[in-house]
Amino acid sequence: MIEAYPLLAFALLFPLGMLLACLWPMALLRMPSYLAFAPIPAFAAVLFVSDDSPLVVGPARLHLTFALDLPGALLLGVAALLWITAGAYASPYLQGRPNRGRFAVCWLTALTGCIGVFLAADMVSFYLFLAMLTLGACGLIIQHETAEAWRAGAIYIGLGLLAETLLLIAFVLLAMDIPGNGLLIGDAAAALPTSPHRDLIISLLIAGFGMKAGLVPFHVWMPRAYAAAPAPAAAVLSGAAVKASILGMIRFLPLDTALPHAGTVLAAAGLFAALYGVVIGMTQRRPKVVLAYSSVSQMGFIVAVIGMGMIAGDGRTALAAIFYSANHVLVKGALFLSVGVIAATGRRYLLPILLPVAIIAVGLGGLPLTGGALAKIVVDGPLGDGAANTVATLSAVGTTLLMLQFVRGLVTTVSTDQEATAAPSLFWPWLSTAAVSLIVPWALFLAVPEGMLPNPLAPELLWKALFPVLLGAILAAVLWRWVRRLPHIPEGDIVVVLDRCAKIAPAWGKTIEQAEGMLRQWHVAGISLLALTLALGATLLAQ
Amino acid sequence: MSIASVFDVALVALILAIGASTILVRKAFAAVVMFVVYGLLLSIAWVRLHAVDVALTEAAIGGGMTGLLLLGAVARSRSVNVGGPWIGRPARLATCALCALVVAGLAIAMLHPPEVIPTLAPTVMESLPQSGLGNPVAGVLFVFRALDTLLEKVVLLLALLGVWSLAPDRAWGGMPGLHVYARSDPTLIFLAQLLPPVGIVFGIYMCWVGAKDPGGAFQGGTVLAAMWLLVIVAGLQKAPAIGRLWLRGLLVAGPVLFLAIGLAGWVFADAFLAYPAGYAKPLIVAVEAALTLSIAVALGMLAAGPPERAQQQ
Amino acid sequence: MPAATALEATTADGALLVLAIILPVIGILLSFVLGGRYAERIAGILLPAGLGVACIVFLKAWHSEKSLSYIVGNWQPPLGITLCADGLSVAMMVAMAIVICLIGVFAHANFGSRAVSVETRAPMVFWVMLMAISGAMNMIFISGDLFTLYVALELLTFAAVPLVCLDGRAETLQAALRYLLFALLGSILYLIGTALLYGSYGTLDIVLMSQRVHLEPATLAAATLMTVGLFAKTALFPLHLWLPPAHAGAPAAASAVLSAVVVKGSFFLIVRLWFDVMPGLLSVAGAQLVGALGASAIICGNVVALRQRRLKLLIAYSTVAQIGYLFLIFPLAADPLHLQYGDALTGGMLQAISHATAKAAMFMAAGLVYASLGHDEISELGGIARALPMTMFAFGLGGVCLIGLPPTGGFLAKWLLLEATVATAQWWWAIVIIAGGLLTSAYVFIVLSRAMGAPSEPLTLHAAVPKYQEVAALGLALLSVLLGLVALGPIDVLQVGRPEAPMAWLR
Amino acid sequence: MNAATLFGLCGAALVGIGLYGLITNPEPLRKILAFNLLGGGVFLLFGVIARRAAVAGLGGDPVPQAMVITAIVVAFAATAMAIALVQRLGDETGRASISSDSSGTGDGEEKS
Amino acid sequence: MSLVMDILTICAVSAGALFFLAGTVGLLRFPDTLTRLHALTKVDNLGLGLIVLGLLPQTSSLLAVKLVIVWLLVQLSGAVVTQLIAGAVRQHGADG
Repeated sequence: MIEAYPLLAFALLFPLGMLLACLWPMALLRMPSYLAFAPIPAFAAVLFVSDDSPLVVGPARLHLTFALDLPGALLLGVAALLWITAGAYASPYLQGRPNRGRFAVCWLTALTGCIGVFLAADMVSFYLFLAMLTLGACGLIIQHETAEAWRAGAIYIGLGLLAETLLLIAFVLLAMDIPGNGLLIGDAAAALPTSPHRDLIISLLIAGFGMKAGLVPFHVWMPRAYAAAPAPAAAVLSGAAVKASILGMIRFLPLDTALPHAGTVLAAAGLFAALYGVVIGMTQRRPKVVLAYSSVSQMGFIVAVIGMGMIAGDGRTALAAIFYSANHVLVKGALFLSVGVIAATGRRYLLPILLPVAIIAVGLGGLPLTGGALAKIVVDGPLGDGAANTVATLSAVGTTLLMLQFVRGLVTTVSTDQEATAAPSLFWPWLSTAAVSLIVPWALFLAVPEGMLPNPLAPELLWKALFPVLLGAILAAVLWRWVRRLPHIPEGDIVVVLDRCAKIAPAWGKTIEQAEGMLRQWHVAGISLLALTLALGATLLAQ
Repeated sequence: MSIASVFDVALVALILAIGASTILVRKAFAAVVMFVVYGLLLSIAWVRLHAVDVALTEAAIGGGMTGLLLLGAVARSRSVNVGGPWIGRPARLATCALCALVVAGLAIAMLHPPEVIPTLAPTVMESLPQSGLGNPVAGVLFVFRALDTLLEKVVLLLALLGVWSLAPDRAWGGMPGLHVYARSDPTLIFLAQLLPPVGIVFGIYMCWVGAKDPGGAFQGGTVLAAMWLLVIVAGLQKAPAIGRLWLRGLLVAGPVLFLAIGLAGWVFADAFLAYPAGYAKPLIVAVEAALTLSIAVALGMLAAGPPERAQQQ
Repeated sequence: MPAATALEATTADGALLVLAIILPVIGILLSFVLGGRYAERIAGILLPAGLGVACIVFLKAWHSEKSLSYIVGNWQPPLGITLCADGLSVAMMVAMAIVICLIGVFAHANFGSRAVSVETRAPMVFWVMLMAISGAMNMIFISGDLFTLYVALELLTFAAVPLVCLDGRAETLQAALRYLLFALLGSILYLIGTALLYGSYGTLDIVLMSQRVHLEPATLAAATLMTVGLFAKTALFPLHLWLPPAHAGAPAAASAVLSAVVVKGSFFLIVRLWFDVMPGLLSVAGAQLVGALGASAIICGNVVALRQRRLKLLIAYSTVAQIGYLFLIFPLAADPLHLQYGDALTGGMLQAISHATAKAAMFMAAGLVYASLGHDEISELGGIARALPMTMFAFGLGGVCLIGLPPTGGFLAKWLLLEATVATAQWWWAIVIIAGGLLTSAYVFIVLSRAMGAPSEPLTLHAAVPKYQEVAALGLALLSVLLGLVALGPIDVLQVGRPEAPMAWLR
Repeated sequence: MNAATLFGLCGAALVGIGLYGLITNPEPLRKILAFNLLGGGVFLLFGVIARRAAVAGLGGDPVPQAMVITAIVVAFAATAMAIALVQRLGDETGRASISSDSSGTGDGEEKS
Repeated sequence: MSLVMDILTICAVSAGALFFLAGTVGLLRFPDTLTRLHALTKVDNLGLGLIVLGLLPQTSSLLAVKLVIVWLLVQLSGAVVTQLIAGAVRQHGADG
């Protein structure tokens, strides 16, 4: 096998180099056409690197460490595929639109951050690339520069930075616990169960990654951001970028050790999000928003799986969650890309495109023989047989419902020109994503040694997977037929509450400003100087 | 209680009374007059504290020159509507109380001197012969803490440039606005003709004597500056335009010589600002002489204010 | 020669310290004689030369791991004056020299004097004052005598005040007057302290003093008055009245030097006072009080910055807030319980340095925006990012450093401070640090989003901005970003000459 | 109580008087005056410390005395600069005050 | 001899001090500027003169010269300043 070192380095340096090349105006002009090439080295690294020997950058004092462990490799592989196809999709998509250069820069920033996070093996590089990912993603969200986009970007970056600061505290605390002076994530996770600050660190990690993963009530950024972002950007953000939080949870939380309290909290929050996303999503009309709520639901489900793993202290949960995530990466990516394709297609050619979209969409709910069904089989073990399993089934029903709602919404967005067809350069990347999303889960599933998992073609499993889908379809039909008016809930639901809070904040700010203005009067400052002198003198005297 | 202590107590009471009235009196002009008196009383206090060098400096600069500046400022600001709102009584009372507490703290510190009072006086007297000087204060200023003195000259120059920087752009390089007070009164002209020769001799004497008795560059320079200002105010001479090369040269002559001798000390005496053995006194006297000139010009120009008229060639 | 209790000696390269001080002095004197037309040329030679000297001093200290010292005139303290450069000094010296040099590059556009035939006011004043600031800062960093430090402090004030009102508008004059009077109040309080300390110990030499110092009324009063006086000069929160108008009203290059460099001088003196002159004398309650002031500076400064309508005022208030971070090192490292914990001090110094670079870059960017738009109303910034991409990029990078994202110097500084809060179990400061970072990101985001938005009406640029000015701003911003890399080694230099406490996290 | 202590107390009191004037008086000129008064008090403290440390043959410790001389010159320079500022401000506005925001809301800067 | 000198000193200095006292009272109590000036000049001339005269016997010859010079200089400046103030009063009226 090939040495890991140069491949890992190349995987990171290639997009970074493309990013730096953007400083040169000529390169910036052409960059949008070459976005698809940036993740190829990363994909190659996934294919060819077998061991997880780390790449260490920098002198011995404070180095950045990168390594390709199995969860990282799995996610990176599918994410790289999505980045490649979405990159190919983006270049025609951008044709003739403003801000192409900025899009390319933000795209490459987010891409570098994404690859870096998946590869990072120490906390500093993890934090660094997470920040890069956030900044790049924010740039992608505000691409269209509408008021809606700015608002979405502001909410995204605000929550993102809040999450990162929480994580930063957690990292600082973790760094203190690691024996020696290393900052490796593995050591940190190993040291966590015995740390004196264990509960605090775990709460910070859950809160931080939870915000990134869109757990209720921190999901408010998701619907707005995905709706505002251009289709290819929404695809990579909802597919690849958001998985950084899942990877973070898996890497930092000690899944091998049973931590029932934290696990219960995590599982409950995840399952609640899984249902909440469905319920709110059903009230939405715009396809991208529906997809975003589906993401809320799906991410909640994955978090729940991790939470169940923590309750049990079962280390294999990690891989199950990663498998589910990998499927979601590709499916969600394909669905977001289809939004753009359908919008460019006339009614006449609609059916050949809508059919695969519908299959993939319903696949997310667990349609047999799709990746979704496989993923459900994989996570079945960790979820166990209790209430969680019931909720999971409910979620599958709901997801089907939601996906049908999405398809229904999608149909209304077709091009007004009957004869229109999507440009080949738009069509083929979408088709390949769709194909990949059907094939890759199978490939991954088959790579698991025989006997570890039940046979997906067994009839009882087929029925178990089909039953929620059918139920969902029936429910959808009932809902559409008889329930005329679903309540309309604004996109980002509880963000409205946030808005109200935001109205109170200026009043406080004004009060502080007035107080500060008073303090800036000469005699007030003089009096405070004297008072300060006396106070400081008194404290020194008190010694 | 000896006569001396009665005198001291009376002096302190007077100083405090005058000081308080400087602050409390309503009219700015009266306050400045009070302040000049305060400066003079302080210099008596300095004599009582056996610091004649400081007394001279305080009288010349602290009272005299500062008083002159303030008087000029008050005279000029009379026409404009000066003043903002007075501060309310509660705030004043609070300030008063807090000030009293600060004073109490300081007083406690002053009332509790260390058991063994540390002093550098013997050390200074022991090392003074090496410099050839007789006045220990001059020794500290020009030998032991020469770096402070050098930097302080730079401070003076910077302050002067700062004052000049307040000129309008078009007046840069022109003459300071001292002419505002200039009046060709025959009596004043008489004084300006009679006094400067005496004053110049006196200033030079002060500088010269500073090496061994109280006096020195600052005091001498101040006297020279006062004479110069007198001549200008009497209208016998115009204030020089600030762009004049000779003026700039005089301003930096002292510091430059000081610095040069300091650098030479690096070569000849093995340390920056050290004097070669045996040459210390003549070098210091030379530095003092140059500094006296520079200080005189700098103080005079500081008092003259920023340029106001463009140079007329 | 009198025998001092602890003999200090001139070290091998101590002469460089003298050079660091007298180079600017020579520049000032020369500029006076040769006139303002040559001031820029003189500064153009002497400021880089000063940077060179600072770099050499830095390298010597770093490699030999020893402080450099020089005894002026061969007079041993307590009679004479020593110059002493320990790790803190050399790091600050280099950082400030770099910032000043880049500000010099930037200022060439506004205060260039090569082309004119007669001396003009603004260039003459600016360049002389810039050299004076560089000299005064060096003096503050390396002087080993408390009274010399007073003179240096005054030198700094006298150099800074005229820069505030260089354009002579009434409001800047007012700001300058406020600044001058308050700074004078601060320095006179400092002077009382030196008097009392001399009265108690018979010396003002820092090394000798630290050996003799003990708790008694005069020392207590001295410490209090000096500290509060320096607070006033540093514009620590309730005493910041002079800072916003002065820093926001000055010309861009002057704002940059005032905000980035000048306030660090008095801050450095406070650090000297509590860490070197009277280590261990700060009570726990006192340290908490200072920390509380810093914390209120962070919160209040940031909130008020968020509410500003003008860009330069926003940046000025951000300085008020960032100064607050510097004072968190006192509860974290200066009181007797935590004196051995050096990381917080390192973090604080790093914060000072990275704030210097980032803030200078931001003020320069704001100045360029002002020059090309003719105003700096934040709500009217639309389209400026497209007109001046490099400038807004520099502003953004500076903002990222202030927020504290990796790999910037601000990140490393905050990391160290956060670690110190954990190690000393004072979580309340961590909350403040985090909240400050979030508020900072809010106003940086607001400015950037306005700048990237579309203009309400087609943008007309008042003046073309020279490329090198943008490059200078960007250079400083990049520097602030790359400062995080000092963790790879140069950060050790901060420990040179410190008694103990190697870096816990890099051991 | 000896003479030195008496003058020391006088210096302390002058510091208080100066601080009070500097803080409460709204006129810049009077503030400058108060600053000088305050300075006089501080210098007196130096003198007291010098006098306290007198030894045989010398009326006082010359080191603080020399420092006072330096400080007096610095204070004069500061006064000159402050007065020049006040006068220029008066010329520009016709009104010399440093409390632009006397209304207390701090909108003095925003007027421009 | 020295006793005579001492008595002379005491008398002269006391008389000088008396003049100062009278002058100060006059300065405070007189109604307008010109009369106040009148009081002041008396102090300058006679008060200081008497004090210098009284001190002369107590000093060495060099210091005596210095004392006389001081008196002369004060005479000169006092006279000139009085002239100036009086002139100003005549021009602008006595409002100060």
